Amino acid sequence: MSPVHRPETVEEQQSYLRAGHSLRSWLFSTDHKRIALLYLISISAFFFVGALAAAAIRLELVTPQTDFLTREGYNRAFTIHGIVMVWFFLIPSIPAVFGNFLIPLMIGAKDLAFPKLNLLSWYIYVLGGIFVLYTLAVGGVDTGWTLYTPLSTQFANGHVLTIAAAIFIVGFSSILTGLNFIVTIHTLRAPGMTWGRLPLFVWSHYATSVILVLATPVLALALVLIAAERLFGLGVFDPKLGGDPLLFQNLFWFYSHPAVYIMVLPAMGVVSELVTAAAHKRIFGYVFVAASSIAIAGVGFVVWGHHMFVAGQSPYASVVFSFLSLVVAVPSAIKVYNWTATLYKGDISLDPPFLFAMGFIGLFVIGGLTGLMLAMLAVDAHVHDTTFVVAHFHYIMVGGAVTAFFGALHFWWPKITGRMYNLVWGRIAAALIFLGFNLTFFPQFVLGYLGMPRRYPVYPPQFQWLHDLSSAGASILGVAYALPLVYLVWSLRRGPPAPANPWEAFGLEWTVPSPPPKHNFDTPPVVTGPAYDYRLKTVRKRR
Amino acid sequence: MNPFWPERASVYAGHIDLLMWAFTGVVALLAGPVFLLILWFAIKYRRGQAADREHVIDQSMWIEVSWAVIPFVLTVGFFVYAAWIFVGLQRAPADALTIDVVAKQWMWKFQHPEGQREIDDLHVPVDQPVKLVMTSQDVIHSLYLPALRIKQDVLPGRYTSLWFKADRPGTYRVICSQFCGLDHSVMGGRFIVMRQADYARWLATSQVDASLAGQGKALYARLGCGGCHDARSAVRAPSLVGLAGQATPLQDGRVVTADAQYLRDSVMAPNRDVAAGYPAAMPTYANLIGEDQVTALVAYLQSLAPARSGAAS
Amino acid sequence: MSTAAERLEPFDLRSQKRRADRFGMFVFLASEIMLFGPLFVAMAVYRVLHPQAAAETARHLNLWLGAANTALLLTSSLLVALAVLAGQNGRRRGVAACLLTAALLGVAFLVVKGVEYQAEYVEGLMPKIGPPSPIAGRAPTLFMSLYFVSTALHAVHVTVGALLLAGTGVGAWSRRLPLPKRAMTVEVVGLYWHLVDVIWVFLFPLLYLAR
Amino acid sequence: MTMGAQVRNRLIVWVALMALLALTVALTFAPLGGFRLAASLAIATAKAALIYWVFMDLRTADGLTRIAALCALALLAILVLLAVIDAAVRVSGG
Repeated sequence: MSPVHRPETVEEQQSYLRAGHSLRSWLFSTDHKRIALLYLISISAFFFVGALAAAAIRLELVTPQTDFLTREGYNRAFTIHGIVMVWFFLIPSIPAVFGNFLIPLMIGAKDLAFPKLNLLSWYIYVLGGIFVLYTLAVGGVDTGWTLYTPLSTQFANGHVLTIAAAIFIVGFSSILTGLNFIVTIHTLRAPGMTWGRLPLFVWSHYATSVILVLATPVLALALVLIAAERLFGLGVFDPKLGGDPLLFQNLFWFYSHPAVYIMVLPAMGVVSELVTAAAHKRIFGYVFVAASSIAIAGVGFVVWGHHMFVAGQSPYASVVFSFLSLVVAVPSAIKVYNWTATLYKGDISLDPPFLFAMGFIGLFVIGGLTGLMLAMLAVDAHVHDTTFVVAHFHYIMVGGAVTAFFGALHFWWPKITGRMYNLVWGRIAAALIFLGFNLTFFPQFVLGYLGMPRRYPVYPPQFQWLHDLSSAGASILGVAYALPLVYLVWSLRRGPPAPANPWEAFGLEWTVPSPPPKHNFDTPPVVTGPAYDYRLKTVRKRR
Repeated sequence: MNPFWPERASVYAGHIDLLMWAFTGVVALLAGPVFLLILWFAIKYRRGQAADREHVIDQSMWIEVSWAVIPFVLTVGFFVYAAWIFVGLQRAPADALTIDVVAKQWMWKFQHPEGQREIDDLHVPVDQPVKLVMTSQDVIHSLYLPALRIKQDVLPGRYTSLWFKADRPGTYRVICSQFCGLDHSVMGGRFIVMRQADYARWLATSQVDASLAGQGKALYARLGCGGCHDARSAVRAPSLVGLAGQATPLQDGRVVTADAQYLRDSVMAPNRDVAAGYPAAMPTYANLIGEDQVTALVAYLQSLAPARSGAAS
Repeated sequence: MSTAAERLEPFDLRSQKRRADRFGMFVFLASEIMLFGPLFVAMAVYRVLHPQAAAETARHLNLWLGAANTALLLTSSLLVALAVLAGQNGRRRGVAACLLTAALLGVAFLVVKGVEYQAEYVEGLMPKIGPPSPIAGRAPTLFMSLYFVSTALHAVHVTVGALLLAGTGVGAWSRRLPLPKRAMTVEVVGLYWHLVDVIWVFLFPLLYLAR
Repeated sequence: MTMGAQVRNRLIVWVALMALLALTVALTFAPLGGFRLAASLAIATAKAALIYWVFMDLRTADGLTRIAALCALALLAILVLLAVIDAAVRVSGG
C-alpha cells in the first residue's frame, strides 16, 4: 500500500519556519503548522482584549458603588469579556493551535485532510474577529454573552446584530476545523496507527470535533432567529407574537453546554500527554480515558437543562436533567483519578509543563465537584445566577482549559519554534498562575453563597473585603499571564536550540526534528507498539 | 452578620445549608485524595529519586470501575434529597397568602390581596405560607430572596410562582438575579418579615386602594366586558360567573382548567384557546391594559366563582 | 508548481483522497441537518400544541405552488444524480447539460417561491410590512413566523446550491474540470443539492399539509 | 452495474418519488384527522431514504460514510421525539 519513495529534495529537509519568509507565504500557506501559528497570534490578541475587559470588571468591583465604570459601561464590559473569551479565545485555543499543529504529526500524516479548508477556517475566524472589533468600536452590546430574549430581541439598545453576525461567522470556523479533524483522524493515520494506539490528545480532539460539528449549527440557527425577529418581526421568541422566550434558552444551552465540553476536552487531551511525559510512564487505563472522552461528548448533549432549573422549565424535566448532570460527571472523575494513578511509581520531572498539568488536575477537580453542587436542584435554586456559578465555570474554563493551554504551550514550544525557554521562569509563572487564580475565584464561591448576584457592579458594603481579595488575585493573575509572553518571545531570539525530544517524551511528533520539516516526515512512519510505550526502565538523572 | 454565611429566615433555608455543608464534605472526601496523592507522588517518585518502581500496573478494570461508581453513588443520595425538596417547593399550600408580583424594567410591584400596593419592598407576615404569583411586563427578571435560599425567573406572558414560610422577623434583601438591562443591579429592595400584629398594623396604615378584586370589578365595568359576557346580553359569549377553576372544553377538543393562566390568556390572546361552542370573536386587550390590570381582572373573575363568594354581582 | 502529486498532497492515493472528500461532505451535511434541526423540532412541537391554529393558518398557504416546488426539486435531484453518473464516466457534455438544467430548475423554484411570498405580502401575512394581517392571535402569527424563517433559510441554501451547480456545469463544459479525474467535485456539489432537496421534502408536509 | 442500469435505477426512484409526492398531496383531502401529521412525516422519511440510498449513492458507500450520513438524522430524530412527547404530555396533562 505504501507509495513509491520520492527522493528527498533539499527543500524538504528545511524547517517549515524557513520555507518562505514573505508575508504572502505565511498568509496564504496551507501548511497546518503555519496556520497553527497564525491562530496562536490571533487568539493571543483576543485573549488580551478579553483580559482588558476582565481587568475593568475587577477594578469596578473594588468599591461597592459604580466608581470606575457606569452601570452601562459595566454591562458592556462583562458582555464583551464573555463573548470574546468564549468564542474568540477558549473554543479555538487548544484545537486550532495545538490540534492543527500536532494531529498530523501525532498520527504520522503530511497534513490535515483539507489544507485549503483549514486556511479558509482561519480567514473566517478573522472575519468574525473584525465584526467583534467593529462592535467594540461602536460601543459594544449590553445583553450578556448569553443574549437572552426578549432582552436581546426587543429591549437591548447595543449592537446585537453585529455581535450575532460575529458569533455566527466564527461558529463556521469551528465547524470546518472540526470537520477537518474528523476526516484526518479517520483517513490519514500512518500504517500501524490503529485506534488503540492513537495518542489520547487525538482521541479528545476527535470527541471535540464531533461536538463542534453537531452542536455549533444549533447556535447558528438561534442567532439567525434573533436577527429574524429584530429585522423582520418574526416573533419566534416574542411572547406577544406567540413565541416563547424559553425556546431561545433551550436552543442556546443545547449548544452552549456541549460548548463547555468543546473547551475542556482538548485540555484533557493535553493533560493526558503532559501527565504521561511527566511520569515518563504509560497512562493508567488507556481504554477508560479514551472512552471517557467519547462518553463526555455523548452525554454532554443531553444535560443542557441544568442551566434552566429556575427559568420556568417544568420541574420534572429539571429532575431528569439534574440526574443526567450527575452521569456526565462520571467520565471526568475517571480521567482525574486515572491521571493521579499514572503518577504512581513514575519518574516525575517537575518542569514547567508538568506543573501546569498538576495545576489543571487540582483546579478541574474543584470546578467539576462544584458543578455537581449546582446540579443539585435545591442548591441551584439558591446559587443560580450568583458569583458561585461564576466561580464554578471559571475554575473549569480558566483553571482548567487556560492552564492546560499554557501547559501545552510550554510542552510543545521547543517543537514549534526549535528554541528552549528559561525553565526557572516557567516554574515561577506556573506557580503564580495557580496562586493568582485561586485568590481570584475562591472568594467568589463564598460571595455566591452569601447571595452576591452575578453581573452586579454594586453590592452591599459587607461584601467588599471578599471582592477586594478577588481583585487582588486578579492583578496577580494578570501579571502571571503576561510572564510567559515575555520569556517565550525572548527565547525566540536568545533561547538555545531545542533537541528533537527535550522532555524524552513518547510520540511521533518527538521523532521529527524541532522545528519539524515542511512535510513532517521524510519517510512515512510505521507504528509498531502501543501509545506511551515507556518500557525503557532507565531512571533519568535529575535536570 | 456572619461574614462567611448568609442570614437565615426560614426552616427551608436551614435544610439547604445542611445539604450544602454535607455536600462540601463529600467534595473534600473526593477531591482531597487527588491533591494529597499528587503532592506525595511528585515528592516520592521525583525524577532521579531512588524509589521502588517495580511491577507497575497500567490498567485495572476493577479499580477504574470503582472510582467511577463510588463518587456517583455518593452523590446520587444528595440528588434525591435535593430533588425531593425542590419538587416539594413547586406546590404551595392551599391556604397561602397570595401576593401578585409584576416585574417591570427595573422595579418590582407587589400587590397584596387586600389592595395594598408597594414598590420594590415586600412586607410579609411571619410563620404564614406566602405564595407569590409573578409575571413580567417586558424582559425576563428573577425574584431572588437570599435569606430564604430561593429564586424563580419571572417570564413575560406567563405566570410563574414561588412560595415560602419565613419564620424569623427581620429585614432582608429582594434582588433581581436574571440580567434585565441597564438598571438590573439596582432593581430590588427590602424583604421585611414582620410579626402578625405588626403586619396587620402595616396593612391598615399603608396606602390602600380598593381590593384587587374590587379594582378588577371596576375595570370589568369600564372595559364593558358585561356587554357580551352578562347573562342578558344579546352576544353569544360564555358566562364568567363561576368560570374560575372549572374544567372548560375548548373548540379543538382539549379540556383545560380555567386557572389564572387561562383567564389571563383569554383576555390578552383570546383566539388561542377558544371555548367550545362559541365564535372566536373576542378582541384582544393586550394593547389596552397592562399586566397588573389583567391581574386585577383575573382576581375579580376568581372572586366570581360561586363556591367561595356566594351570589356575586 | 502544482503537479498532480501536489494536489493529492496529504494523501498518497487518489482513491484515498476521493473517500476522504466524500466522507468530509457527509460530515458537513450533518452540520447542515443540525442547522435546520431546531426548526423541525419547533414545527413538530407547534403542530402538537396548536393543531387547530396550524390547520387554520396553513389554509393561507398555496398548496399547489408548494407541491409544484417539491416536484421541481425532486426532478432537479434526479438530474444531479445523472450528472454524477455522467461525471464518473467522463461524459463532459452530459454533466454540463444535467447540471445546468438542474440549476435552472433551482432558479424556477426560487421564482415560484417569490410568487408565493408576493401573494402572501398582498394578503398581509408578512409580519411588519404590507397591509393589515387577516389572521389575529398569537398561534397563527407564530405559524407564519416559522413558515417565513424556514422557507427563507431554505431559499438561501437553494440559491447557493444553484450557483454551485451552474459553476460546476460551466467548469465541466469548459474542460477546466477534467473528467473523470475530478468527478468527485461533481459528486460533492451533488450531495449538497440532494440535502437541500431532502430538507424541502420535510418542510413541505410540516408547513403546507397542516391544513 | 452498467451505466444504463444505473440510469434506469435513478429514473425508477424518480418515478417513486413523484408518486409519493402525489400521495402526500392526496393525503390532505383524506379525512385522517390526527394521524395526518404522522402519515405525512412517514412519507417524507420514505422520500428522504430513497434520495439518500440511491441519489446520494449510500448504497455503494462504506460503513463510515453511512454512519456520518445517519448520525445527524438520528440525533435529530431523538430531539424531535423528546420535544413532541414533552409537548403532548403538557397538552394532555393540562
